[in-house]
Amino acid sequence: MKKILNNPSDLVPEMVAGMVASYPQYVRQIPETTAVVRNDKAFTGNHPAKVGVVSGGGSGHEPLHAGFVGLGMLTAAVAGQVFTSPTPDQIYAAIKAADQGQGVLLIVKNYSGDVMNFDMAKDLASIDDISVESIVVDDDVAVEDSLYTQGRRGVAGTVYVEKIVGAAAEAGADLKSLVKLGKAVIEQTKTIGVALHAATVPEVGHPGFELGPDEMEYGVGIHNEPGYKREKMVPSAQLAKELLDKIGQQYTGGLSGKKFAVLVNGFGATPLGEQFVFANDVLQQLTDAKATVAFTKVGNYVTSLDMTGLSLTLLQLTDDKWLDYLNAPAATIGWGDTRNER
Amino acid sequence: MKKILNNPSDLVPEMVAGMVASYPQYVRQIPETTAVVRNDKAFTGNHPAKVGVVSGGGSGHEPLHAGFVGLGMLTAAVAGQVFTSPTPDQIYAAIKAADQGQGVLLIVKNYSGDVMNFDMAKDLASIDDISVESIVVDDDVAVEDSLYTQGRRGVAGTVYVEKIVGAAAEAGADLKSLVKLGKAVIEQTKTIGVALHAATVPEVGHPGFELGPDEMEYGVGIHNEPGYKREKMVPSAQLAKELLDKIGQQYTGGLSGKKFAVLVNGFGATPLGEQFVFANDVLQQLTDAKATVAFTKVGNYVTSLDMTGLSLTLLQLTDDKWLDYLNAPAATIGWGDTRNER
Amino acid sequence: MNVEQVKQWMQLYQTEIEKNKDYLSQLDTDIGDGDHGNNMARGVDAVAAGLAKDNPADLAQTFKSIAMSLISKVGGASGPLYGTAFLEMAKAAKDSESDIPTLLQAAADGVAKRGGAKVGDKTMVDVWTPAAQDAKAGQLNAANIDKLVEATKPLRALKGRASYLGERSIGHLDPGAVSTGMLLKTLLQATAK
Amino acid sequence: MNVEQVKQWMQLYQTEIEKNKDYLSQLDTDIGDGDHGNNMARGVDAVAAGLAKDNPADLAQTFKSIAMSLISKVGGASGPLYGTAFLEMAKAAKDSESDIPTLLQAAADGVAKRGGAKVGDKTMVDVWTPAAQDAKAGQLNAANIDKLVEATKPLRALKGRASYLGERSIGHLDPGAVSTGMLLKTLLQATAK
Ligand SMILES: Nc1ncnc2c1ncn2[C@@H]1O[C@H](COP(=O)(O)OP(=O)(O)O)[C@@H](O)[C@H]1O
Ligand SMILES: Nc1ncnc2c1ncn2[C@@H]1O[C@H](COP(=O)(O)OP(=O)(O)O)[C@@H](O)[C@H]1O
Ligand SMILES: [Mg+2]
Ligand SMILES: [Mg+2]
Ligand SMILES: [Mg+2]
Ligand SMILES: [Mg+2]
Repeated sequence: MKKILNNPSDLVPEMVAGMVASYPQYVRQIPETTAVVRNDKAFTGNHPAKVGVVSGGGSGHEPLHAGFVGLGMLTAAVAGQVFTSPTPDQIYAAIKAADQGQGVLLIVKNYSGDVMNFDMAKDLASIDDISVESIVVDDDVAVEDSLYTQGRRGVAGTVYVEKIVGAAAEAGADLKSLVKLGKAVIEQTKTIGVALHAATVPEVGHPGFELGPDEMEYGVGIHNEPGYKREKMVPSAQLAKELLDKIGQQYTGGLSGKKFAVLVNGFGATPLGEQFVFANDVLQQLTDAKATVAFTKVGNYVTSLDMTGLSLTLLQLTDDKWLDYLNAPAATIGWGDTRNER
Repeated sequence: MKKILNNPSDLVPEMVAGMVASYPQYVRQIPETTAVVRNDKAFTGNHPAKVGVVSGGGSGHEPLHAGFVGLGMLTAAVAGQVFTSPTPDQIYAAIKAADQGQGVLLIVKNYSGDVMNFDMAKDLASIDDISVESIVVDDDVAVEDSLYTQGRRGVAGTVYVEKIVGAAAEAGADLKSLVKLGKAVIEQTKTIGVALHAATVPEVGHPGFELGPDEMEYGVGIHNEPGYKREKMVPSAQLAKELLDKIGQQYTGGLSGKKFAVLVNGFGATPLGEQFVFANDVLQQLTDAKATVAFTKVGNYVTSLDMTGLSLTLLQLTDDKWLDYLNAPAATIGWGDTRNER
Repeated sequence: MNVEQVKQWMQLYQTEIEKNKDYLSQLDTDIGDGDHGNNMARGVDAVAAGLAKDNPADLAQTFKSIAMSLISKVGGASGPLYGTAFLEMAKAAKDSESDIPTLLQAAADGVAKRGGAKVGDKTMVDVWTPAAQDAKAGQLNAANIDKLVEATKPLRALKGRASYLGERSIGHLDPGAVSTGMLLKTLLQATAK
Repeated sequence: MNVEQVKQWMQLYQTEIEKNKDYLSQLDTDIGDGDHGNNMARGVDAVAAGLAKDNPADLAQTFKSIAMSLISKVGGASGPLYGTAFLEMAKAAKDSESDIPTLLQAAADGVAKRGGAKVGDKTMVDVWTPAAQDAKAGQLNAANIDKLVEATKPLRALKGRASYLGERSIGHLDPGAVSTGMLLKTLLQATAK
């Protein structure tokens, strides 16, 4: 394992320190935590009280979540250890920092650990009379869903949920309508990922699983969770077809005639050039399938350390407002912006 | 070699097609080329004529250059084959597309191929009475400089040159003053890179060089050019010290008391988390050295396919205007922005 | 159970976890994300530091100190689960309960409620719930605990990360069940005399 | 030289490059970026397609067709260099020059000017410039060409990508010198009869 680190166990605090030192125009650290909260002038100065939006989870998915804290997206974010849910005390600190008297919405990815830790934080906050609600992102359609299991994982689609809900909160939506909005968006968000090489957790020191020199894992999660099949590498166009077919089955009536936002998401070690080759195939095949694409992002948004591979997310835009929220201004490290001066 | 591609020889056209299909709000393809030109409404609609800014080079460095085409940065960009300078006819097409009657500035990275191909394109454009000037970026201080050799390579610092010159052009500066500005900025821009794993050119199929399981190459270029030494891995803080020392020697009087813009640039396969750990060490050591940091970017800006490693760039801000240009609005794929609706 | 016994229990558990850190992470690599050993090691270290710092006077405060250390240092799934177990024991101790079966029942109920898992879902609940019953029946011993842990092997996971593996989770021990087995066996050792 | 000979030259060169594509890329991997074989292969294919399409009538048009194909398809350093060589030969042919030494001199001067390299910098100039002199002296033959190519081996590169290697460029053939050697030897073959 070769990584640019000091002590692996200091990775998360040093990374968070690096983020706030590099981008103080967006984020500051909440003392004694590895959580960050907005630090832009629109937030630190006088401003109308809005619903706080807080997310978080294990580290290793950067820029998710701290990289999406800022005007128009998250109010605060909590970073756990690598691939390990953060603890309730830290989430609670983030809730307090984000609360402006209008309540706080938690965006939780569907993992037992995250769900339980965010639940415990909610309990702590209720003692302070902060109204806290949560929505659980479970966009990974590679996993069979069932009422009797853990359900689907939350993966790359989370960034679109954070963008849309964050923009709505910025526009002044109340807690109740944010919950409704978030659940509706999650319902329409479907992702599948593929890995060419597994991620290496620094404290473990070797890849989570081994793939042959020409093998690919379909349906992989963002923590080295194995997928639904392992096969020989195929050309990008064929891969696009496989993933679009799988995702298309999740929408009643398939893809045809529907309007989508598309996210091609690199897992950390996949060059942007390859992501664009894949995006080209995806967009072409969507056009061929008579689907409309109204919004596209291509890049590393929800990564898995040094995993090679990518995921494809489709979000059916059943409400035109969602597209406005996707296009709304945002000033964060990871979504991109240039207006805020340091 | 595992890559998400179709035919490796189609990589560049398919990648460019993917870029324009994903981000039509920023770029459109110049017909029969792999060059792109601005497609935002501010450019395609009525607007005062400004100097066009054109860059380009071999592919494999995405988001450089096409990812920096848009309001406030480049007017057009040309993509050559992987790691291979583009041809004069394509550069010439980009010059024509970028020209608004005020002349065109070429930003060229210092490689024989790029310099010669851009020179030939300049010759072609001169026949059309387009005034074309060029500046040559040579920020890689790992290479010994000399009048009698090729000189230093152009690497990650190119993105700051493109940002500053692009912002000045957007603000209405004329060709002559842009040349002057660009040369002054290049003079103050110093970069060194390190590799943990070399890049694999798709048509070659194996890494450009082999490093041992605990080795690191110092002073590597962005095309697998070897550096000045190969040594055992060291902790991030020690790496930061080595690179800052090397770069500091390039400024008369060292780093102390000077004001910098800093760029920590990932080479393509290095997780953002590690880049932030390294940025944390760099920023701390700069503070300790009594240097001021007024602007920071951390991320993949000038990559080298799937190379693992990163580079550190310092740009001494000898003129306060440069900081304004760095902070000025820009709407491109790679620098980041959210305002332009598709 | 008294404060001294709990402290000894935690010491024994710390030693056991440290010895088996890599083993637990390996189990979690097979059907999870490979961090269970690290998570638990971080937890038991925090528990030791917390007890030294808090120096709790009674059983309730002791359990609460342990719970807070686990909740605020472990994270992941096991943090809130083990944290809840000790928080529920703290509550029971506050109500002057100190006998092991009653405390274990409170802990087991807390774990089951927090995670929503049922016996047979291939989680630590598969050890906690029947072990509490064994304790009530006076049959909590190392052999029975081992049997409960072993029994997770042939199951298909329905909760936690291992559930994403579906059929492929069959044939592996559940890491949380293994660490729960260690917790209960060190409890027996600490309270044996 | 006449049009037929130039066409044959380009055919022979295409065969030679295709045979040595991997070899040239390997040489360029050692001291450059590993693409010289691919660049040249793209170039000779484009030349063949261009000549078939343009069907040039005279020597000047033939050289110009070749130059444009190389300039617009090769890229990198070798594209403008070889392109300039043929463009200069086209200019000379336009001035009714057709003898080989004169054409080669024009090409060599163009290459030297375009790249700014001098003999001894370990580039293709190390073959072009002395080969033009050999031609003038009636001594351009395969053995002499090979000698010029071989002579790049002990040099330290001062231009092109190999120059970044400093001392480490010593002991390797310059890839552009090798492909120039092939160009000149196929010229001899095409014009021998
Ligand atoms: N919903 C749940 N209910 C009970 N136990 C669970 C649940 N989810 C996970 N677990 C337990 O947690 C263990 C994994 O813990 P750990 O690896 O520390 O956390 P994570 O899964 O977040 O990485 C599993 O082996 C299982 O015993
Ligand atoms: N400035 C120069 N003058 C003359 N020849 C040069 C110069 N720079 C490079 N070359 C030649 O070009 C060859 C490399 O060509 P190629 O690999 O196709 O392009 P690139 O170096 O851009 O990858 C070198 O071996 C050398 O002979
Ligand atoms: Mg975990
Ligand atoms: Mg090249
Ligand atoms: Mg785990
Ligand atoms: Mg080359």
